Amino acid sequence: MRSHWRDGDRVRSVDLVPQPGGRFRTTVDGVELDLAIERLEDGRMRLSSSGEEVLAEVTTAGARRFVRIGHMDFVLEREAGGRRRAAATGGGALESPMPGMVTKVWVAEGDVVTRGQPLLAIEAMKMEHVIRSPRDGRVKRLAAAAGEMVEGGVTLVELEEAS
Amino acid sequence: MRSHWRDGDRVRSVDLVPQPGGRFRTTVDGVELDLAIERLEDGRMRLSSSGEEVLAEVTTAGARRFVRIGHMDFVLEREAGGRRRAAATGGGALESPMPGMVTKVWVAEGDVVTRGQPLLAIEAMKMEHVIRSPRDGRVKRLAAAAGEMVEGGVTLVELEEAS
Amino acid sequence: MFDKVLIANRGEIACRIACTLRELGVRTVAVCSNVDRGARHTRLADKVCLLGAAEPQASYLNIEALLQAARASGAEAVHPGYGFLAENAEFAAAVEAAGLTFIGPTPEQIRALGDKRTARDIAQKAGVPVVPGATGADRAALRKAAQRLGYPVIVKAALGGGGKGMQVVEDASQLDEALDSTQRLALSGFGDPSLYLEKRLDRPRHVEVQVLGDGRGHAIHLFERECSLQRRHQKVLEECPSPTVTEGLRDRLTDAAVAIARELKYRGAGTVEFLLAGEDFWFLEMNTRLQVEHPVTEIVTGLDLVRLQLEVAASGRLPITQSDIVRRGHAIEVRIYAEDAARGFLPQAGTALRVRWPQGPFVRVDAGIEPGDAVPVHYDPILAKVVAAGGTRDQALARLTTALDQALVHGVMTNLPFLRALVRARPVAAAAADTEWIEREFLASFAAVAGAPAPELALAAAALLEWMGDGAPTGTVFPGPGAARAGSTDAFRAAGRWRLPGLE
Amino acid sequence: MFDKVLIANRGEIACRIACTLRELGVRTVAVCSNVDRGARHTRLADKVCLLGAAEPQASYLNIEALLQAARASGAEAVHPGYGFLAENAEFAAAVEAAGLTFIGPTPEQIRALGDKRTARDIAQKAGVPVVPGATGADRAALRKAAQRLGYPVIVKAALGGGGKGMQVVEDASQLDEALDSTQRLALSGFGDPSLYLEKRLDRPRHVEVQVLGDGRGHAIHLFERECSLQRRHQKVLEECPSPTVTEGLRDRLTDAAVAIARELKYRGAGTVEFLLAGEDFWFLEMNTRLQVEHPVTEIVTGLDLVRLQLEVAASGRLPITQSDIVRRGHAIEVRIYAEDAARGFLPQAGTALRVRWPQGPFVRVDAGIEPGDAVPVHYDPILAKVVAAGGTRDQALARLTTALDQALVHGVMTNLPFLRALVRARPVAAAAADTEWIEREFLASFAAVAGAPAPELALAAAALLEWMGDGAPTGTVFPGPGAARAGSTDAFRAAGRWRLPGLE
Repeated sequence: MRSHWRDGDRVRSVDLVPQPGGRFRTTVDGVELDLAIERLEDGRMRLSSSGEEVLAEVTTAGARRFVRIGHMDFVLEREAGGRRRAAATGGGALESPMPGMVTKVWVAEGDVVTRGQPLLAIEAMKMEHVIRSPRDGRVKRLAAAAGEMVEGGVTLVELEEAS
Repeated sequence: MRSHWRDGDRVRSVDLVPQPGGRFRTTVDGVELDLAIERLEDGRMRLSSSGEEVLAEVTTAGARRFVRIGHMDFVLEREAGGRRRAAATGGGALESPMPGMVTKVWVAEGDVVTRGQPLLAIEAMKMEHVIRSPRDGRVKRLAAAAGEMVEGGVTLVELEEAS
Repeated sequence: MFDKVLIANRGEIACRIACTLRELGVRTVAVCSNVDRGARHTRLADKVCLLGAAEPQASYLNIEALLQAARASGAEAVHPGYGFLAENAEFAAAVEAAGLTFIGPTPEQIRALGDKRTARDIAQKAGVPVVPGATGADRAALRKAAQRLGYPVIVKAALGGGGKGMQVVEDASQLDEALDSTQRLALSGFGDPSLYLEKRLDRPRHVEVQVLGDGRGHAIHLFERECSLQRRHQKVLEECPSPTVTEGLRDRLTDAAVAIARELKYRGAGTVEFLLAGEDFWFLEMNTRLQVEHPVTEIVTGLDLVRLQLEVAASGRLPITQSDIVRRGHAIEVRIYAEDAARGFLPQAGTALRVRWPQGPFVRVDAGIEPGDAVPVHYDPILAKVVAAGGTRDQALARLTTALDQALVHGVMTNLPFLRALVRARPVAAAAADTEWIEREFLASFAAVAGAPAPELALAAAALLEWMGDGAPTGTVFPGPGAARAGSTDAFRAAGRWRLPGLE
Repeated sequence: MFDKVLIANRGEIACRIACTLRELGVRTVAVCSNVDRGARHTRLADKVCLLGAAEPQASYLNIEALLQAARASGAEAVHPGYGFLAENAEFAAAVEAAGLTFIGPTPEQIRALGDKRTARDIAQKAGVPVVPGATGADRAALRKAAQRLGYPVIVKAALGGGGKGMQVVEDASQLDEALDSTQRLALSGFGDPSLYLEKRLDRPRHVEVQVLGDGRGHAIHLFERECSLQRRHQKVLEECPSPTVTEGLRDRLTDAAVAIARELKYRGAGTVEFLLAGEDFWFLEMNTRLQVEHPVTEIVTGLDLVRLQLEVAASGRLPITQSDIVRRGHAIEVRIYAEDAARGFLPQAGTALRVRWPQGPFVRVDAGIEPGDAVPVHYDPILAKVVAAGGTRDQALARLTTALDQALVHGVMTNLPFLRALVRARPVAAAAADTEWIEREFLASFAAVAGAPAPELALAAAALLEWMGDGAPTGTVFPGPGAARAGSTDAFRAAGRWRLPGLE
């Protein structure tokens, strides 16, 4: 089984191949691990590999997996369509980073913008966040207006090449 | 749906009848409650009845249900066969109250015993527990020997009428 | 003492207040918005009143609904907590007009200290130096004042406080945009567009003094707290006592704070904030509420500040004298927020599916959530505070580090990775950080750690759980029992990389 | 300080010790039996060594396996915790013979104090009165001694302690059976069938003094603990300071304890136990280990006893002097056991599926388990300790009561219902209980509460969860949305009945 996981800015792949010897060959971005696994109560599992063992705790929250190993926590996100979403966000869409109210819109559709230029501001939990243009370009579509409440993760602005 | 629950020394019954108005008629040992229920995360539920609401938390551990309401905890046990088991323990079998080692057996099969007489002793977690006869009778069967490790809940002694 | 008190707040502070009320045998009335039904603060209460919809204006800022809840529940007094209406003079006045006791200062005191302009006048009257600054409605006058003070300056909402509604302006070209945006926040956040300009001191430290007054001119202090570790003027780590304040400076600071409280005939608990540079200090503002960071004072003095608030409110007298207040040891607090520190500290919401707070010797946790509780988007994202105590600062910091390693919140992202790195940073251990150090230096070090890829085992664990499915019975061994315990593999050694390094 | 220390224990005390080691930057080696793989104490360690099968003899009592783990892991010192091998002179000697440091007294001290006969001699030599008693291998001599002391007497295993291996004998007819069964336990539990007879005092109180010695004749004390609340000679609730000891008596008790420690040139932390009646006291025994109840002393003195143990073991010197040790306030501890208090306190085992420890101001929890952890049948059923502090005893007790209400353990039955009732009992509030009060009076009151039927809502909740099944998505409303909030029903009022009453 192959699955893809968003890890910060990366999308990483994991291949699981059950082995005849009663183990898993697990390949993470080309790094191969030979693992046995015992499922414990409550999302915990014991992973072992030639004499070492580690307790991992995985909590599923939607597409996210909160993983605890030792005293460290990692948050991964299941990528249903492989690297598709990575490509999309690498594209022209700017998403709202959190739910909140759009307090200011500094640009209009068709405007040419430069890298770092403020496009709009969102206020949530008493803080104002300015969304800036990640690169030079032109505003293809503006999907939010000042005063509007928006959810987290929705597209606010689409950019295109200014050419 | 009718279910039976062991509550301490009692076995109690609960009848659930979904109502057309979108509620449950719940009858507990003849006491009728009119309840609506909303299931929350992690075994929690909100029970409400004409304007009052309460948060209940139920944890399933085998046949046992640990129920929290407010700051109080209750432990109930699902009785699969209705009041069957109640009858059985009301009968002649004395069960081991916990896992441990039988350290002493004071009686033999066929012995006539009186109420309160020590029958055998179990040691577990550094404590010795003496199992005494709950009534006058005769030892019909002795299912454990000194030095034997026993699980909790297994029959150690069966009593019969001495007559 | 009161028979019944309403807590006009939510989250960890409502839970904290409920603890003391329960201990005192005072019946506790909680209030909640629609999304907070069944929240932890309601579970600790004897009675719960629903205020309205999730939006603060409809619920925790809804004075009419709060007064109605107080009347309906028969509460005699209202504790406002911090945030929401805690420093709203209109609310305090409305509570008193309804014949109830407001557990806090008088409406006049809240109003006077809530306005930076009158607050500065009071401090000066009490003989306490203030940070150079200027007020004015007129743009031209403000521009001239900024020039006179010299850039950088700070633009603040006159009625703001606690780091809310303020902006640093590096040079004259940014002033207008800063005045605009601060004015907008001042109006929306505090209901008054008035602004105030202040000289921005170079690498100042932030030290505050906890005071308690009886409302009749008697006031005492409970020593100081150091809160220099800030991000965007929001406190991140607080401690008592200050590691840099000398005994002589401590005396001058506490004298100044008590002088202000006496000058005002201050009632209840309050905090006088100062900026420090070397042995010099300037009055910054006075907060008329219980502070988020009050636990460090409680640990070091052994006193319960909420109880003291209640006793002053109920009796009009100070239940203790200055000589009863003795410091012992050191305490350090950090705030656990639902925010993604690796992505600009964006606030997070969701359900805290798995939560384990640290416990053990000399560790205190004030939490607003338990496993399964929701973290709504509508409110301040503080989830809990973790506080550690020790005979010395080093001991307290070591305990805090251990405690944060133990803490676990899954289901909603928190700033725990940030805090774990912070308490290991050398300037924190050396108590050498000023209020701008986190942004100036630490964030870059943290970004390097936060941006590192997760270890392979973490990805393997996530993928293996998916492979097994949620239905697999526990105790199941996939695919077979583990191997003998001997040797070691690179993958497991690799997990060792994920111990946090000591950051600069 | 040591670089690496092995903790030869499990459960809450192994976790407690690991906390201090982590704070000090000492690498921690945990050991575990097969059923404890992945247990909380192993998760807090830097390295884990598997000892053997679940049975204590194969694991935590297996000296050879422990020494091998110490050698293999490179540990320099061994902390024995309490229970298991903590007071086993042979283990201490084997650790030292292996070139490692035993964090505790010398094997000779353990041996001398572990035998009630030599321990009494030491106390008398130090000028401390002892409880009237007698020793002897011969049945006839013991029978005669019992007659001389006067019934009731207590039969104890000479090498027992801490309430283990002892039995009260009310009259001569019970003596033989008691001698038999105690002898059997003495042999199986302590490896020596020697017995010891002691006069049973009438309603005594149990007070103990914490001492610390450098092994060269210097010794200090950390005040006393009161542990009069006992069930079957097992401590149930402990506090510091004793609520009944006057200042004069405190001086005499601590002097006596320090005299014994000096007499012995005692090394490390130890506890001298006394029985009290009025202003009189008698030496009972000296425990050569860290006590279960050490947290109350830590809270009141602000000192970390495990750290002090480590410092004495590493340096051979006391890191503090008597004048450094100052009491502040009051602390009370209760022990959370996996036992069914309503059914004769039968030990329970299983998985603690849902666990929430109390937190908040002035509350400390030392826990051995987290949610999802197993509670095996093979060991002492202690799960955790909950400790509350306050400026006064009343405040500490009120906080403890609130904390116990918050605590939740589901999946394995605990004594929480018993403890919640206990801390509400009037003789506990009045500090009027002796060591026999729980069995003489309280258990009957508790049985009445414990035997009451569960409220209808509890049964309804269990049945409704069954009806919904585990698969129902959260947020689902069955069968429809709740009704308007107005009025009240008998069923919900009935739940009010389940608040715990104040018991006699």
